[in-house]
Amino acid sequence: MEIFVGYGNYTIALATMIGIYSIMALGLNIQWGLTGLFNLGIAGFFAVGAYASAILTTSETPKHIGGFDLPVVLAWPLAMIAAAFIAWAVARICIRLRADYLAIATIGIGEILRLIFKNEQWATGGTRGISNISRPFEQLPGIWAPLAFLGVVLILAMVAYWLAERGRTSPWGRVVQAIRDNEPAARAAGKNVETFRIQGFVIGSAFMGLAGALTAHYFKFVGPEATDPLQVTFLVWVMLIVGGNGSNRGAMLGAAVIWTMWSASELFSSRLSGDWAHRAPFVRLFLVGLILQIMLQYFPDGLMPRQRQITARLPRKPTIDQPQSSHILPPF
Amino acid sequence: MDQLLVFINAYLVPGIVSGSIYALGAIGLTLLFGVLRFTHFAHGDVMTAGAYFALTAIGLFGLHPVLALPIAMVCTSALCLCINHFFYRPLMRRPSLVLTISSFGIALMIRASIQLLYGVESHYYVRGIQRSTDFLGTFRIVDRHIWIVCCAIVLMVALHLLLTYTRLGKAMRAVSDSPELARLTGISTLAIVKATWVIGGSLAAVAGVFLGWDGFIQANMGWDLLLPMSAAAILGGLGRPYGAMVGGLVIGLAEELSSYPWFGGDALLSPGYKTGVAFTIMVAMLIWRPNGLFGGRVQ
Amino acid sequence: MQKSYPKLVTSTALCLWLVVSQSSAARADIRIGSLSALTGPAADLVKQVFAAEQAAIDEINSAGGILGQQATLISADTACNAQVGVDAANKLVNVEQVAAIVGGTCSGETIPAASNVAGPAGVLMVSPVSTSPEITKLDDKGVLFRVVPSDNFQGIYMARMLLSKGITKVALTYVNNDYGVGLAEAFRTAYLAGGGTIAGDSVHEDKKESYRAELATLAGGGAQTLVLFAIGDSSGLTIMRQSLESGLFEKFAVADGMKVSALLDGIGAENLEGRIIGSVPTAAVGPQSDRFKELYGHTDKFTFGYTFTAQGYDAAMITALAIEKAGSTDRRAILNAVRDVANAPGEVVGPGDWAKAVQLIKAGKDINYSGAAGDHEFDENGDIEGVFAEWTVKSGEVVVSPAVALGR
Amino acid sequence: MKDIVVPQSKAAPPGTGLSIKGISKSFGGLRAVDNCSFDVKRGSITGLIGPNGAGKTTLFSIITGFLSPDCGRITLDDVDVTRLAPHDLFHRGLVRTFQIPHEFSKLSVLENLMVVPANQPGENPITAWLRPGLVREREEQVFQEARNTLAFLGLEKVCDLPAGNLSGGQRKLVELGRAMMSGAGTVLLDEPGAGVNPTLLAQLSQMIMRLNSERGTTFCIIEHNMDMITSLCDTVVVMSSGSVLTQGHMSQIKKDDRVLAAYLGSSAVRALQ
Repeated sequence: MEIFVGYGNYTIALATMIGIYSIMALGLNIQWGLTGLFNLGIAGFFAVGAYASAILTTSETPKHIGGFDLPVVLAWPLAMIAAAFIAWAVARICIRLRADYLAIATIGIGEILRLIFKNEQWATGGTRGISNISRPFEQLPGIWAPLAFLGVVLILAMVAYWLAERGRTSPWGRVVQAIRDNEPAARAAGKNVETFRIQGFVIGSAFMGLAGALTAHYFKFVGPEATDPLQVTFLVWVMLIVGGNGSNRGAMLGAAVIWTMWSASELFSSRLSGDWAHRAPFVRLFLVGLILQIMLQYFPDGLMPRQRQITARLPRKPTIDQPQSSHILPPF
Repeated sequence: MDQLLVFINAYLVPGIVSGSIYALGAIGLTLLFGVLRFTHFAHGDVMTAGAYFALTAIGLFGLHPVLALPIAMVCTSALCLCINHFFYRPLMRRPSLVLTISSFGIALMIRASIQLLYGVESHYYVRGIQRSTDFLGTFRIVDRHIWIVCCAIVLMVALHLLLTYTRLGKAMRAVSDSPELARLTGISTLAIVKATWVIGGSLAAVAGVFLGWDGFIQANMGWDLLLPMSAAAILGGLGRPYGAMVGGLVIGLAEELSSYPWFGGDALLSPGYKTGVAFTIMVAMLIWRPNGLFGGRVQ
Repeated sequence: MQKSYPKLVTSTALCLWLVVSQSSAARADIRIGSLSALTGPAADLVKQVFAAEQAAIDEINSAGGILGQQATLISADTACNAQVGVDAANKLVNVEQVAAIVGGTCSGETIPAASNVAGPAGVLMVSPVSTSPEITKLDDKGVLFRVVPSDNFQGIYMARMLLSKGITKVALTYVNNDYGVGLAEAFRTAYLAGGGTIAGDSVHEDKKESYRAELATLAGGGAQTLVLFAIGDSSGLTIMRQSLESGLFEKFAVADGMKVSALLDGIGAENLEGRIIGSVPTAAVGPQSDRFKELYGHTDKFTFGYTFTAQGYDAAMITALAIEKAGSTDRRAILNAVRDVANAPGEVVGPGDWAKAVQLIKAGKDINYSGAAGDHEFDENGDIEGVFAEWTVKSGEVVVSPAVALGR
Repeated sequence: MKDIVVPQSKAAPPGTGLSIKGISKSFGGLRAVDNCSFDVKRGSITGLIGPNGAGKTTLFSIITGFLSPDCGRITLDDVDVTRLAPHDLFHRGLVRTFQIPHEFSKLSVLENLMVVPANQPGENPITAWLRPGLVREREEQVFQEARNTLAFLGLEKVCDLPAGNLSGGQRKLVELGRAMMSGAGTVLLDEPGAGVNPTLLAQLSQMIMRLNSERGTTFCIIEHNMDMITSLCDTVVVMSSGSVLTQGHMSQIKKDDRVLAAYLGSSAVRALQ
């Protein structure tokens, strides 16, 4: 019996992380899949959200800024706003860069943010991070506590999906995808390319900030290791590429598949004996790299192909056959 | 000790040494960008691979690190050619960003392989310490630093000769300037791509060996250097090997000199932020002079 | 998303089924988890600690096992990172159903794993490495113990040791992680309070190739001794080598993180002769650590004398003893048994005494485990008091002086 | 193709049109555009011709804000618009098309056109999320406009295909369709006829003419098809090696020996003979 409670607990934990990573993958899909922005600084925005929410909800302590004691319902939106604000500042100066320059610049900014979190002890607790963060519903008995938090995460993931999907099918989504496909033509069509790119970058980063805040409260701890580019940036990229770049469903599917593989593969590798037990984690890292290569070479669309931009809820059978329409001059 | 001497011995010389290492790495990065039009995120890990190849050679034959250089260069070039053949070439017709993403994964694969084969401990080429030699009673320089700087200069001069006087080098510069034009004039792009990998890989291997010689060899060493190297390449203007040489030196010096007590007794910048210097220069360059310090040409 | 659920559920179910089918054969074993950062920035250090834990479990198995059954140590990689650490702890506690956990390693993974997973599940965690002072006051529902003293204690000890030797002016540099920062804070406060002067105080980043600039700035303060809080085969080695090479500092005062064989190999023992003094948490009673050296001094299982290996051994031993004492794998009972087996009073048992300890427990006698790295008397927070010794290098060997208990 | 009925209401809007004065642009040592000046009068159809490499497309890019001129001044209805961004110029009623079709390759043909119209409330993400009613209302208008334009261009059958899958000629039409969707008063067409079949080309010319006469849309057209230029344009500007060689009515241009010399036996010579 106990083993089933255990498996239940593990499944809940797995699903919670999948929910959190889906939010990040959705954010990256808005940035890369729709708007075509090459963000390799995901970890930075993730950490901004995590630290912002941690600082806002903890009580007074001499170890870092704090004492705001805000409830999470306020702190999470504020964490999103903090990540969005940093993203806005970054985007204002970097958004004109060519894609691979933007990639290098965002890595650099992610690293600078990490250094700030690590060194500004008065604000962030420095290398020790912030602990004793509260988690919603943690006082519930037994399995209900993680289950209730999972519910919160899944609801937020669904809301994020709904927002991302509505954004994608809206005229806004149409414009950013147009910019991704052909920037000069979008300019010629009167679109302010910079504005739309900044919007895409900021919205995506706000999602990442939310994921950071959720993670901080889930772990009840945030430290500078949270900005590890391998665990956050790289894994999220693999999730999006595997799931299907440009597709919100694909992003969520990728998060589910990759995190499950990442987590569950250890259940086998830890059974290896002797020296191989030490080495198994590296085989795992190697395989993640290899999966990325295989996906890029053989399945460029990912598991779930790019969803066609569908202009939402319009009559698919056009009214073109009605006689008067052909008498209308196209709007020149 | 006289303040000027402290400045030279403890700030300037280490700055030049790490600058030479950055420059060697950045040249490969910038050549690859010029010819293949993508940022090779695995270049730092190629460096690490070079350092481990040399470690194996030194372990097997008991060579001096400088003598192990050719072995490391050959092995690393072979590794680069293999990676190019199996992973990058199939993606060559896709947008260059796909290659960049791919190289991110390659970086992870190289690092994981090294950790798998060699373990995670730090390794050393040479045990013990080398006391520094006094020159003219003032400069105190360790022998290996002289070796490193001299080898770097020799290699850069050799690269200069190659780029200026050989057909291959001229072709590389032509492709770097305008791939379409080069293709029209009948330059074989495939051969040039291979040559670029060999040159970039070899220089990265040398940089890796020097880095390991001056400090220690460890699986993450190259990855940690990727950003300063990219900063150097961007500073010099991507696609310009000479720019990368200068850029490397500037980044190396800037990192060391940032903690010099320019005003009063405290370091200008907390050494906790030392690694941030390169990124800051890089981001600033990307914003104000994306074509590099010497870039007059608009792309 | 709708479409992804069936696939997700199928893949998860498949994995779980495979695990169940695999693990049912091993059900009879006593399962102990090890939370170790086998990848990530501290991988080199943790590899040795994990090997020492494994050595202890092997020793127990060859001496009859726990409760008469063979014990298995199941490792889970934490990568020194909260996300991976919590995931790993979840797997150990829920899927592997371990009786207790040895670990974690980095404080950044230990804290979330204890407060998020082990605490709610009531699973004992004995950490051999996490030195962060944050852990003392952590809301962990009493599950987290550690066999290393909080950095606070060692910093104070170091300060007193230096002052007692008449060294009143030092330069201080420490690695920028919770280990270095924690030690430096405690040391700084105690040293200044004791009348010392710190001429030059700077943090450094781990794993850089050159520290000459930082060293020159530090040497500018005019101090002769460099207090160096770092890990011995990483930035600690580089700093020591570069300051010896450029003649900036000739004397070093270091903490336990530097007492590693890599330092002696890398710099050469002859170069360290008389130049280094250090502190190390150690056993109050000499015979235990002698016995440990006798058992593992020339082992190929792990590098003897590597940082935190003795602690890793002790953590595994204490965990095993607690299970033996509890008489079952009931987690609550194991948790309650920890202080019984590790704290005084009771008959002292140490490394290599597994069979004896089991006999004593069976006979209903109280035991007091005193290990390779200290006698481990846990206080109400699960911390141990600092018992430290001074070490130095003499004629090519590390020499450790008799230990001193640090009163609060 | 059905007959198109043009609303009778609109006369040529007031204003002096587009005026280019002394525009120059160099790339490195190459002077691509050298001190060009000419006017595109409001309500006119002006042709811009010249051999390949004469700097016509570069000049278009400068006028529409894609490139910044080294010196010179551009006014639209007496307002200085030099160095304004493309989207600003769009909102002042100045649009261009591209010589090589620039389609949004992964969007459908219909969506390619629906991107263009200005004042779409759904382009603000907040409105898109929170005011679906408002967005939908405008979407239906835009949808109808796009449908009608596609019907005119004969592209209904491919309207749901990704634009990247179209043939070269079809992409050219999509390009034109986007310009039509903009509702701009001044349109710069960069080789609208290249790759379009002759039947459609004739209708295209007719369409341009009717839009010009009945709605007063001003055109400036780069084109190598001299029949099209002759039949459409009131004024023709000839460029060669970056500068304006001559300008005037086609009948005058045809007599100018310098023009013939500039083309040196290219298609223009055949057209003139």
